[in-house]
Amino acid sequence: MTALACRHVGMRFGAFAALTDVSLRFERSRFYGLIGPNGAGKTTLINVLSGALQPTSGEVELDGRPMHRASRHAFARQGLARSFQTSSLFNELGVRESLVLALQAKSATQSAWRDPMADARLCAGADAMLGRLGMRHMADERVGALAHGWQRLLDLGIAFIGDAPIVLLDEPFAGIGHSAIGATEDAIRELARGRTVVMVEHNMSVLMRLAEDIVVLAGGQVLARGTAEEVRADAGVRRAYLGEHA
Amino acid sequence: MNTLEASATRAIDPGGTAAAAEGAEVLRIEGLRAGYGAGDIVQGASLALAAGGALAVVGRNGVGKTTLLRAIAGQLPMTAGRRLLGGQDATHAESFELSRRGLAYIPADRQVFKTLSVRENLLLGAYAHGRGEWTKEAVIDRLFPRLGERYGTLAGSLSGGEQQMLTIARGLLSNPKVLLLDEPTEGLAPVMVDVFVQAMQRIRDSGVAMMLVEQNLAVPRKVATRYLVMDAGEVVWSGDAADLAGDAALVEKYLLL
Amino acid sequence: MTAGALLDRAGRAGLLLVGLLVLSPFLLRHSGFTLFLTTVLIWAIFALAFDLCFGLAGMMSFGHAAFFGVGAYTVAIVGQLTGWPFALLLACAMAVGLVHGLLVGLIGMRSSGVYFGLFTLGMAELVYVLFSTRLRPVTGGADGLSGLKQPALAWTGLAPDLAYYAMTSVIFVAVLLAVAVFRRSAYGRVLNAARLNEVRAAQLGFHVRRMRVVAFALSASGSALAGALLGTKMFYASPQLLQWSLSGDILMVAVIGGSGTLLGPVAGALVVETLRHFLSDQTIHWNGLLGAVFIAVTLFMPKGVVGQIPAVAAWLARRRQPRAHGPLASPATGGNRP
Amino acid sequence: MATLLLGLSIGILLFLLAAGLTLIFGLLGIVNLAHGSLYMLGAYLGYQTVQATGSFFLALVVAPLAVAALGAAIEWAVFRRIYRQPHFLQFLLTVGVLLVIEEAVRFGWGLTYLKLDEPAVLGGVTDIAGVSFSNYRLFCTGAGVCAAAALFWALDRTAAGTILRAAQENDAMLASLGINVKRVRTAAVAVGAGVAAFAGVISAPLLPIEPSMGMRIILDCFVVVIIGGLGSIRGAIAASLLIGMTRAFGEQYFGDWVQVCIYGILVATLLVRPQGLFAHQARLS
Amino acid sequence: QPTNGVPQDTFKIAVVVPFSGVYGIHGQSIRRGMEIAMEERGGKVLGKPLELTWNDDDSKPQVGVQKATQAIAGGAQVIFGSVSSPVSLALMSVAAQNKVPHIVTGSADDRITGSDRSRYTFRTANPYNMEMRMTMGYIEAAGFKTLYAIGPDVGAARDAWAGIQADLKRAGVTVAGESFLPLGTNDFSVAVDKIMKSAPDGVISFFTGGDSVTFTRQATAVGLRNKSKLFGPTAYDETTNAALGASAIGLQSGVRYSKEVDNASNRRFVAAYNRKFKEDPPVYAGIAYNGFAWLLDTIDATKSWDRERWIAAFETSKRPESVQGPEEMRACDHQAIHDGLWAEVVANPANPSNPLMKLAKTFPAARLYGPCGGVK
Ligand SMILES: Nc1ncnc2c1ncn2[C@@H]1O[C@H](COP(=O)(O)OP(=O)(O)OP(=O)(O)O)[C@@H](O)[C@H]1O
Ligand SMILES: Nc1ncnc2c1ncn2[C@@H]1O[C@H](COP(=O)(O)OP(=O)(O)OP(=O)(O)O)[C@@H](O)[C@H]1O
Ligand SMILES: [Mg+2]
Ligand SMILES: [Mg+2]
Repeated sequence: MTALACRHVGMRFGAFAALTDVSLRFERSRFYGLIGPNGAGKTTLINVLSGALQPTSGEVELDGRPMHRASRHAFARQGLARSFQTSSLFNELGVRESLVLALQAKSATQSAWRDPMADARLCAGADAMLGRLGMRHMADERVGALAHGWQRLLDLGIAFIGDAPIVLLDEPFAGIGHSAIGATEDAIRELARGRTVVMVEHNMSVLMRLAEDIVVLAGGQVLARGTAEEVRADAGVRRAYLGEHA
Repeated sequence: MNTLEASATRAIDPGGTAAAAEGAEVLRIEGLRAGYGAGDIVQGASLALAAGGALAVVGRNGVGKTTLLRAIAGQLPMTAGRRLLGGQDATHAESFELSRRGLAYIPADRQVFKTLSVRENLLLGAYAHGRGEWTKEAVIDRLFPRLGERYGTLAGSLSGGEQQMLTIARGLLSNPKVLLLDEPTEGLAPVMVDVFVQAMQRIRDSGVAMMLVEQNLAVPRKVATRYLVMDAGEVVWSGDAADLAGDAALVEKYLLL
Repeated sequence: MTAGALLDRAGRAGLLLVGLLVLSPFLLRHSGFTLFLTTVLIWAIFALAFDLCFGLAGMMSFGHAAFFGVGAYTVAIVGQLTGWPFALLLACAMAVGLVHGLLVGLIGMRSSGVYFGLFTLGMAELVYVLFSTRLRPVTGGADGLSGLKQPALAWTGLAPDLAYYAMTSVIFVAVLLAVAVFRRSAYGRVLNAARLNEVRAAQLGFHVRRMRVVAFALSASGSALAGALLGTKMFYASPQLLQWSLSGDILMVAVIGGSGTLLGPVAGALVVETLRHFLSDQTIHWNGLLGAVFIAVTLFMPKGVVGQIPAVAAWLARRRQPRAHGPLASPATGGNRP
Repeated sequence: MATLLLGLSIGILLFLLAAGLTLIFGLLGIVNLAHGSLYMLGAYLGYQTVQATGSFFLALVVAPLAVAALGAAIEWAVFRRIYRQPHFLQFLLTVGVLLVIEEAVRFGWGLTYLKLDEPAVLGGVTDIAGVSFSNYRLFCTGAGVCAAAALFWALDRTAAGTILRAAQENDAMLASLGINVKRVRTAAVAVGAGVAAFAGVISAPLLPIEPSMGMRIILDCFVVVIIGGLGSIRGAIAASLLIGMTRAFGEQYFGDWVQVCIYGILVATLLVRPQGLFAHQARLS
Repeated sequence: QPTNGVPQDTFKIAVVVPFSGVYGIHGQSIRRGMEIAMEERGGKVLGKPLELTWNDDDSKPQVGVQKATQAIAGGAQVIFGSVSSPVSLALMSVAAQNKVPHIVTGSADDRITGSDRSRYTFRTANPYNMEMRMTMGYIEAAGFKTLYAIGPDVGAARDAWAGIQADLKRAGVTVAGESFLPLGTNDFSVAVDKIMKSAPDGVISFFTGGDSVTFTRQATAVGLRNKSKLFGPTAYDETTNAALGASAIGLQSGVRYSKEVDNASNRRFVAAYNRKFKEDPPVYAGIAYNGFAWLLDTIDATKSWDRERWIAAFETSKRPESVQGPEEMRACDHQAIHDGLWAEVVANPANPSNPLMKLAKTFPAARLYGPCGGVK
């Protein structure tokens, strides 16, 4: 079953074409990798797929439903969550508070007039996520005061906490310390179970381990797609993207 | 070799670096302390950089690497300690003076001027400095042709990797004697990392001193001549790359799981 | 005791102080003081309402005077036409403020930040110009409408000024409670988060724009209520109540008190009114002194009167419990990047 | 034709009044509510210079320089601490500065109206296309055009504009590129204050000099700056002319609705282009 | 708040006038005029020292009400003020609510002693409609055939202009045009151009103070005054003369007070003012002095602390020799009746850059005031 699809999507910024005729289908419960050179249009594609940008041509379908001109919150309400390449956080809030907020977005039972921070269930949910990310001791820190790496992890946690069936991740490993990569990888693998995940990543070893399918973008177009081995073997991909890392 | 040593060697490969001959000392930091208001984060760091040397600063997330770099660059006030640049005291110099005296800072969070074009960002990088090896043309031709393609675009609409390139390019345009780099390869595609590493090797060999914070340990493996390990705001170890790789316990404690 | 616990205590102490303040005119029974506190409370209601939009939802508004003034005009005009009881007039003013705010909010939602603020300024000036010139048959033009009727409160058995104060203070307490609940509610917290990062809040599934329009309309309604109370108390609805300088005044009240906090706007109203009152009695050069105070506030207490409390609490905590924390334990605010 | 000319001259005078405000906003991101009081101070110092020396043209140089120095001092003493603070604090601060300057003037010169006459060489009247313009008025128009050209040159042909826009975004990083941000900012405030004072001296012969003259122009200035786009000189010129024309044609043909019209234009502009006619469009996603 | 009729240690009066802002300049004159009146009476009334509180109303009704209420709570027996009509109208409500006499000297709005009149409020200075009748008298005397009206876009000016249309028609004066400009206009070039093109004999200006100066300067600069005469009900006074300099000569305006009113009390007042402040009393000093002196004398004569008796006495009092000429209070609307004063600006040999307001004509009171109903 297709969870997310785009057909003939084009995205122009003035004269510059960031995406040209991109058609992709992402099936339920699979883990996709999205790679490509800098400026290939990966983040732009994520933006289009999450309602952050309206494509200049083509359409996006979420769970079989066309999302023409829908905005971010409509995508989110339809069960799509995402992380950001440069952490996008609530700097003045606390760490736990941020996660509670994200969790609350999905819980319809929550009355609009109750204090979510006084809701034990929400707080427990947030703490569980913090535990998984190894950040429990920072629950009360101010987000803006976290070191870069921790902010990246929190960004990831916010994307996953609402149990959205579709999650788009934009370079989740960037800025994660060498020592924390293994743990983060495990956490993502765990959290991704049963969901559709599309992950942009430049860390090839991690990506090859996590992704079942890989899509390669270059110059705003799909250059190749296939399994890790197929992609690694592709000469065009080696030239444009991997270099000696193949 | 046991597994621990093996992984330590994998992390810190002493063989990869063509350790260049180091020249005169250009930057010295003594007992630096700095923080964000309540209590110091970095507690008494000391280090020295020589021309042609490359010092890699490593440590887990949140140990204070960025804080150390920012304090050296004058972006964060030092609460204690001394800073000498080219042998002369520069403890109280403001950040613009430090830059004019040859110290360039390339921040981790990019900090491009988003509402300015690529061209204007580069212009500002070169504005206060005389011409040298690195000019706008040289940076674009030799390092990042992609920036040339996006020359008139606002920096804020560049892709993550492109912004990273712009940050590096902008820093190089001051033709610095000391280069402070905070996670410069974050967000760069693998081919670009190669280009960058080669450029850094050349820059280092041309006699520039550099200090490099990196999470992608493949990069310092190819560039660094010396290592500095941080933990909880303190320098817990510093020395040659080869020595670090040999000290498996140390690597495990501070760098691995 | 930790700084956090002290902070909570400071909040409770603040509420206690506000309570005492509200009750004091009944004890003192000095009509000058009663009137002074009536205006303070009316300004506090206005500031609370204003800060709902400004401090909580992060919507710049340079045009709140329009809602305030229209509230005063509503009781004046409707009161003249109908002779309805005062409570109904207040409800009318709030309803008109709500609709007015909804209108401005909906039309202006295309822009954000300072541009939204400028838009509200433009809309408010439009109202000002219309009220002071073209709508003269209804609004009295530049001279305004005089002779607003005071509510009949004789049944309370209190002197007229004290009775009016009692009514104002009840309304104030109700508004304060409503705002307190709203700020801590899920709705309020999302608004606050969207102020910090609109993109992420929207990406979490919140309809940020709609929520903001609602907050703006509520804020406008509260402002109209305050305007109605002040107009009635002062017997007058004048175009000065609609003017941009009044929008500036309320912004300053919120900032000086500490915008984005519950008690900040109340503290601001108290401080600014006291200063104005005190200084203008002392010297005809009071405007300059007020200016000096403004400068001092920006330089030395950028987070306002209430914003000083954490610093004081932290200082107290440090005095009470030296070296409880390692220096790395809790880096406080700070950081000098924009 | 006659109305067109009148609109043009109103517009250019308006631009002159607003130029200092748009300059300081564009360069420093500060909504300088004290702009009007700098303008007023310019008029008073111009008056004082003419009292002392009898030369209007000298006043046209001396008063702006003096106010520029004051501007630099204010920047040094207070502004520089608030660039990183949110907009509303700058608002509070500049209101404070405004009140203090006005009070100082009230204290120093009293409340009475003072008078500054145009220089004798600029007396007389010239008829153009059936409209009588006083020669002084023509001089003002010329000065406005020159000021526009100079500001345009300063911002477009030098790096100052770029530097200051960058400084608004991230002054710490800019300093780390070797640029002495503080000095550039002090200079910018000084220039903005000087331009405001210049407008004050030049409009003094058209008005009574009095302490509230600054407050009278500030809203007009804001209308120009908002319609033109915060901080854009080009936009300020366009907006001044637009308002000038609206006034001229409006008073000619629908006098009672001029003011409503002007705020209508303001609101409409913000609706169609929220950042004004010529703002630097930041295409950020 | 002292109960009515009980003697106090001091006699407190709340003065509510603007000391800052656009009208601040008048507040100062008012204070000076009142000080002279006070000194003349040895600083006492009913044998008790006068204690005046000077309250800055900032020209805002809300502020004025607050200050007045506060002062009454502090024991003030009388409210005195203000300049801006909205403030005075708002003060009327305070006075009525607290049953405290209220004296208006500076506000001309017709409502004060017209539709909004109150038992507690007295006005000793001109209402607009009286000033307009006087202006009409000037128009007829000057023999203008065509007239252009200019003024601020406020109700009072438009009403005043509308009010004399019938009279103009009767006098055979044609209206060449009218411009009512938004408050705060600084650039009058379009209006001036329109006036130039319609070339009227006279231009009636409803501006006052700074606006009046701005309009006049800009009109003079393009030579408008070579063709047309500029005048207005209250367009010019000593302060505008100072700002216009020699170019003011020839302007005509109604004035509410003149130092040239020829009687003993005015001579005494002018001399005292000259002595104390080294200048001639401006209009606002004169009218404040007049109202205040009248009030104090009336109260003193009652020998009582009963405010209702002061009101009764004031309602019927006459001042055959006040600084504004012979005056009497009209009981029916609490409006003082006196002659209208009209002045022309003439050269000042002593100081050419500061010309003088010269009393040009006096209009007898009988023709200036309309009828009135009773007190509401
Ligand atoms: N708003 C915009 N205006 C103009 N150009 C844009 C805009 N957004 C993106 N671009 C351009 O589109 C191209 C693709 O950007 P995108 O962010 O999608 O790249 P990416 O594949 O994510 O690269 P990276 O790996 O470096 O993050 C870039 O060249 C960028 O400059
Ligand atoms: N702006 C700030 N305000 C307060 N505390 C901060 C701020 N920035 C960082 N810190 C704190 O300082 C400590 C060190 O942070 P720093 O950014 O120097 O770490 P780092 O070693 O660079 O980490 P990373 O590898 O994740 O970038 C962290 O505990 C963090 O919480
Ligand atoms: Mg990207
Ligand atoms: Mg870091």
